[in-house]
Amino acid sequence: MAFPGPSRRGNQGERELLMLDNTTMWEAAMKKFVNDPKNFVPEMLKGIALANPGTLKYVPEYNLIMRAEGPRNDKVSIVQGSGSGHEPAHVMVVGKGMLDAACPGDVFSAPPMEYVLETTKLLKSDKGVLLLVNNYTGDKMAFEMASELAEAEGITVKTLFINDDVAVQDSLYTIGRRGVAGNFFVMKAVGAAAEAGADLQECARIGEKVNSVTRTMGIALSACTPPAKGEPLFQLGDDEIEIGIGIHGEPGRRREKIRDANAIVDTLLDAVVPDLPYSSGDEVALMINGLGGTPISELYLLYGIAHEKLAAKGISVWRSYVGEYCTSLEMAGASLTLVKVDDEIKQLLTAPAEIAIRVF
Amino acid sequence: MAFPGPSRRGNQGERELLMLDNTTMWEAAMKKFVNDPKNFVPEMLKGIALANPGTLKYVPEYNLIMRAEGPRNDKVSIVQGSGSGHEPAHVMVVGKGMLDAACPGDVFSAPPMEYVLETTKLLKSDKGVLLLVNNYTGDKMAFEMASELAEAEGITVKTLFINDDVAVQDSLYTIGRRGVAGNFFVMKAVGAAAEAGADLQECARIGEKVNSVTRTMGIALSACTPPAKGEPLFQLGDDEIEIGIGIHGEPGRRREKIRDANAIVDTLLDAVVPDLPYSSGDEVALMINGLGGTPISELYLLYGIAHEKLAAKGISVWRSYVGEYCTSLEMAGASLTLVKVDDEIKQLLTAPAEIAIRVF
Amino acid sequence: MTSSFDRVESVVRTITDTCIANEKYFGDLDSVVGDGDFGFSLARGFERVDEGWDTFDRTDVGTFLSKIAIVITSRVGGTSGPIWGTAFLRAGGTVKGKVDLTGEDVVAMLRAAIEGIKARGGASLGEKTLLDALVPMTDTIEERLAAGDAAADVVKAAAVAARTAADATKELEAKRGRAAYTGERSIGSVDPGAIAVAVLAEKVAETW
Amino acid sequence: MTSSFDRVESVVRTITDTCIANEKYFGDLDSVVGDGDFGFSLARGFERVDEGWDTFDRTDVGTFLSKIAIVITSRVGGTSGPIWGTAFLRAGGTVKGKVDLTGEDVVAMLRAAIEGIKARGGASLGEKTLLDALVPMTDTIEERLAAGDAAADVVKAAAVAARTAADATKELEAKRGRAAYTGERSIGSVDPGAIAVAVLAEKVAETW
Ligand SMILES: Nc1ncnc2c1ncn2[C@@H]1O[C@H](COP(=O)(O)OP(=O)(O)O)[C@@H](O)[C@H]1O
Ligand SMILES: Nc1ncnc2c1ncn2[C@@H]1O[C@H](COP(=O)(O)OP(=O)(O)O)[C@@H](O)[C@H]1O
Ligand SMILES: [Mg+2]
Ligand SMILES: [Mg+2]
Ligand SMILES: [Mg+2]
Ligand SMILES: [Mg+2]
Repeated sequence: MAFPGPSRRGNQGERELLMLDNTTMWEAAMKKFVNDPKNFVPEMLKGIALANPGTLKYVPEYNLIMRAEGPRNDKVSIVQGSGSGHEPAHVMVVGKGMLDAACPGDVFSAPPMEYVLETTKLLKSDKGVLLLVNNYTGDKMAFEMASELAEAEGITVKTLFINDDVAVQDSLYTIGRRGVAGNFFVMKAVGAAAEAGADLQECARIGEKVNSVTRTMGIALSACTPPAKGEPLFQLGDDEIEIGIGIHGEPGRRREKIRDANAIVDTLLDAVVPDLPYSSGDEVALMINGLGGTPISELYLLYGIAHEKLAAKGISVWRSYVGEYCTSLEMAGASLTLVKVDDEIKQLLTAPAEIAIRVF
Repeated sequence: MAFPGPSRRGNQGERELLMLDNTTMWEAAMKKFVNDPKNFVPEMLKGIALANPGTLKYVPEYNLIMRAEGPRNDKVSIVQGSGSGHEPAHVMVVGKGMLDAACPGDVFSAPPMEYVLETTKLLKSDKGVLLLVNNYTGDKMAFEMASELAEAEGITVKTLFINDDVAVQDSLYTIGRRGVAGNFFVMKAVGAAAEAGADLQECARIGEKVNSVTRTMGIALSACTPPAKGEPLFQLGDDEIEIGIGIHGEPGRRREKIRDANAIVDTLLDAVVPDLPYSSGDEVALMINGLGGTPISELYLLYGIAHEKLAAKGISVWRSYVGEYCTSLEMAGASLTLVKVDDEIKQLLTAPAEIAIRVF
Repeated sequence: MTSSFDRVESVVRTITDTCIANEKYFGDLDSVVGDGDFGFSLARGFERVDEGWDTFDRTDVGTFLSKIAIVITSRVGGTSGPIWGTAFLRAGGTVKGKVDLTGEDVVAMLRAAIEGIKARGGASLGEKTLLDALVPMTDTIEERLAAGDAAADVVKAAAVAARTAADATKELEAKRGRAAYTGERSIGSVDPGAIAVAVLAEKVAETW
Repeated sequence: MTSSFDRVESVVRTITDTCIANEKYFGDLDSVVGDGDFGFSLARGFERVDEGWDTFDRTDVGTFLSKIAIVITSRVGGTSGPIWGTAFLRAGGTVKGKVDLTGEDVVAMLRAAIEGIKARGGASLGEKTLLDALVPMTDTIEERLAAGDAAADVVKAAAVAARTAADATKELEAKRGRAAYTGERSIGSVDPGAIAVAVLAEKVAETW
């Protein structure tokens, strides 16, 4: 950071000390692929754009990844914002059939209001803009303020809050359940509907519907280290796991001793299944989402166990989703999501899409 | 493990002690989603099959994942074996357009000869069986013995060794370069050719060709813990990285201090680019492969840097491959692969395929 | 007590520098039951304030503060952007057109900021947010001004009140923001926002 | 020295139990410059031998050993499956039809095993493999038999020779197998395969 020319400024000494501290911290403690930690998000976003020339565009001013072709007036624009650190959510699921744009904030921080506002303006469409937001205080505020201002500028906007996490219960006080990995299903369904020409009202209906039948619960085996922090967000004992972890490393319901995979799947299903509830005869999509540091081999192991335990309850898995969908940097852990599906949802979830994350 | 009935048997006491040790070890030290560590691979394979009903089949006797429809006499069968722990390689890339089957060994162990032999028999086709093998002593032996025996049983077999790792140089003694993440390109190209009806000779030609223009180099930021071992394979200091790491945790070329992402990309490119060499005017596929514990955000950050550095050398990236292709359990780290492409390779790499790893 | 424009500038300057300098400390506080970004968010936002420092319209205190508010609201991520931005905006709104401020002006600014924060985030006193430092601090300022204390003493008393109240958030259960998810587990750690208010008040007192 | 079928069975039994019991130790040795699976591979294979123990055809020593060889070759993963399987197969091949073995038979078996390992893996002496324990051990057995020592003494001497040679692999640079990738960095650690041979020889001597 360069300090601009002559200006009235206070305790410079203290700030220089801090910068020094930051550098030392990086060198000593952080095992990450990163240059200046402050540029972690921009450099990642640049990489995404370079990896997808012709299909994705990066607008550095607003941390914005959008389809290269821009918004279309005959299609609702679907936008999701949130903190960074959850990749592939949401910047890597921009593309035909899913998002039109994603405007992330810094790691684990809701995007500043201006990013959301400018993104909404850049994605303006005659058919309207649908903003998908994970239900957190900061995100909610930024999106509400931005959509008010966007509407004042003549843009039709609807905002949809995703809140699939059963770890946090509604209460008089809190803002309510959090949005976590289940948001993938909302984005996929709404994206498919918008691509097929649905209007704003219809897109919102579909989003609400999918959100209403989606439930998630996660478990962390380790903490994670935000690049600009340089230290783990929390400490877990060698034999401890965090049940109901939030995707920003927020503590969950409780800490317990590590147990075998069967017991862990039981814990996850016991939280998720009775919540909707999912009942015998239901058809579901089953997602085992990796939190960033858990290998896909372990995720498939969990999948197999969950699939069979659901079958034993008479709940049949219609389709599997195993991999990383919504992560917490390099946190080891996993979440389990169920979506109760019907023909409409099935069709939307399997509709084609062309996004940054792909295998070949 | 149950000990079968009455039999002549030696120092039982010592063995029971060992089993006790294993349990304690698991509870104390291992942060993994696993039941009995000995069943890690079978339980994962079962999960893969449950996640892909109708398309994949699991044959527990031989650790085998194969297409549910079985071999076709009008199509060369493409089979890859190797140790487990590298997922999604290779069990998760079985499916139309890629492998017909994969027979993994235990974690980081070449499959026992019998697995390869029985797999080859089950995949028997009039057009022949092509065995893809990463070039390691154990794998080479198992595949050579098995293909000899399979041929004796009247099966037409060809074996192709993949050796893209530049970290290890050929020498008079060693078996030569190792096969690492670049094997994805060989599997994809050969799989596409076989699907299109190419004969065994032609499939082998394509595999050799892709292998001959593919080079990889990897870096580890952390070790990994095989489930049945329960302890990290090696120790890296808090500020140390291993340059040229093998995908089984074998030490690489040297240990160095952690550096920023720009410097790390330089190290990888300096090893890979001059090796083929890749020169100004070349078109390449660029893969940034995660080793299991590194989040995709960091991989895209590396991708962006590598893309630009290659462009500066006049080497243009034709297509990006960013994600996990060949891992070492939960190891943090990445490898960089270049493939020099021509029209034939491009067409094969982008041909459709339907495999277990997919996003939606 | 009257306060010149210079004084306002110097206070905002102190806030700016202190938020930048305490990036790590504020972040660490937020990782106990939050997500650790509080320090980073404030620091990146106030760096913007620092960068634009010489360019802000200084016609009057109200205009000046609203310019600062726009930078904060626009560029600070997380909950803090809307909360802190709203606070500066509402504070500025009460002193539109003024260049010199009375003690009553200062109290009005702080009360407006508090109301803005409540409106934006729905929090009340005792829910373990920055309000739990800001409100007792404002009460103290009002009392001391009424008692006719000198400005420097008022500022010192404000710092003591903010610190005492901020430290006392340790006993509270979080009902708002990310910490609220942890319910009872939030008891035992201080609220980062409240501590930030205390640190800022102390720095302002120090540099008065 | 002659050796009954019982003795052969007991030696194979000792090898089986020792490989199962040393899973962790052998694995740890292999993680120094290898990939850590050596112990796991052997243990899983010899568990199969254990499971099938009562079913192996015991018509003669050759047949018995070839049945063991098939289990090992078939079910042990990694380099060790083919290497150890070939060793048992070749050893059995030299004593087809025999039920009692002479000292010469034992030496011939070991020499055949060594040649089989060399043929299978292409390694020579001094390249830091199990050969570097197996060959000196066999040499010692041959010498002691020629000197007319009692069987129990021969076996003890064999164990000492294997141990000494295995420990000496520490000084060697690996030229074969996974450890060879590390070149000079392999110097300073013993070869897991060679140590396994020493451990087995010692257990055989202990239980003689
Ligand atoms: N609803 C709210 N109203 C007022 N202040 C709040 C509210 N929620 C959180 N805060 C304050 O914000 C601080 C956290 O800020 P920040 O880290 O930016 O939020 P987050 O990361 O949760 O979006 C808390 O310490 C608290 O003082
Ligand atoms: N080419 C070879 N010939 C003979 N023995 C070998 C050869 N390569 C390795 N070994 C032996 O095998 C041991 C390692 O076995 P194992 O762990 O099963 O191999 P890997 O994991 O490398 O496939 C080494 O310690 C060495 O004694
Ligand atoms: Mg935050
Ligand atoms: Mg191995
Ligand atoms: Mg926070
Ligand atoms: Mg090994």
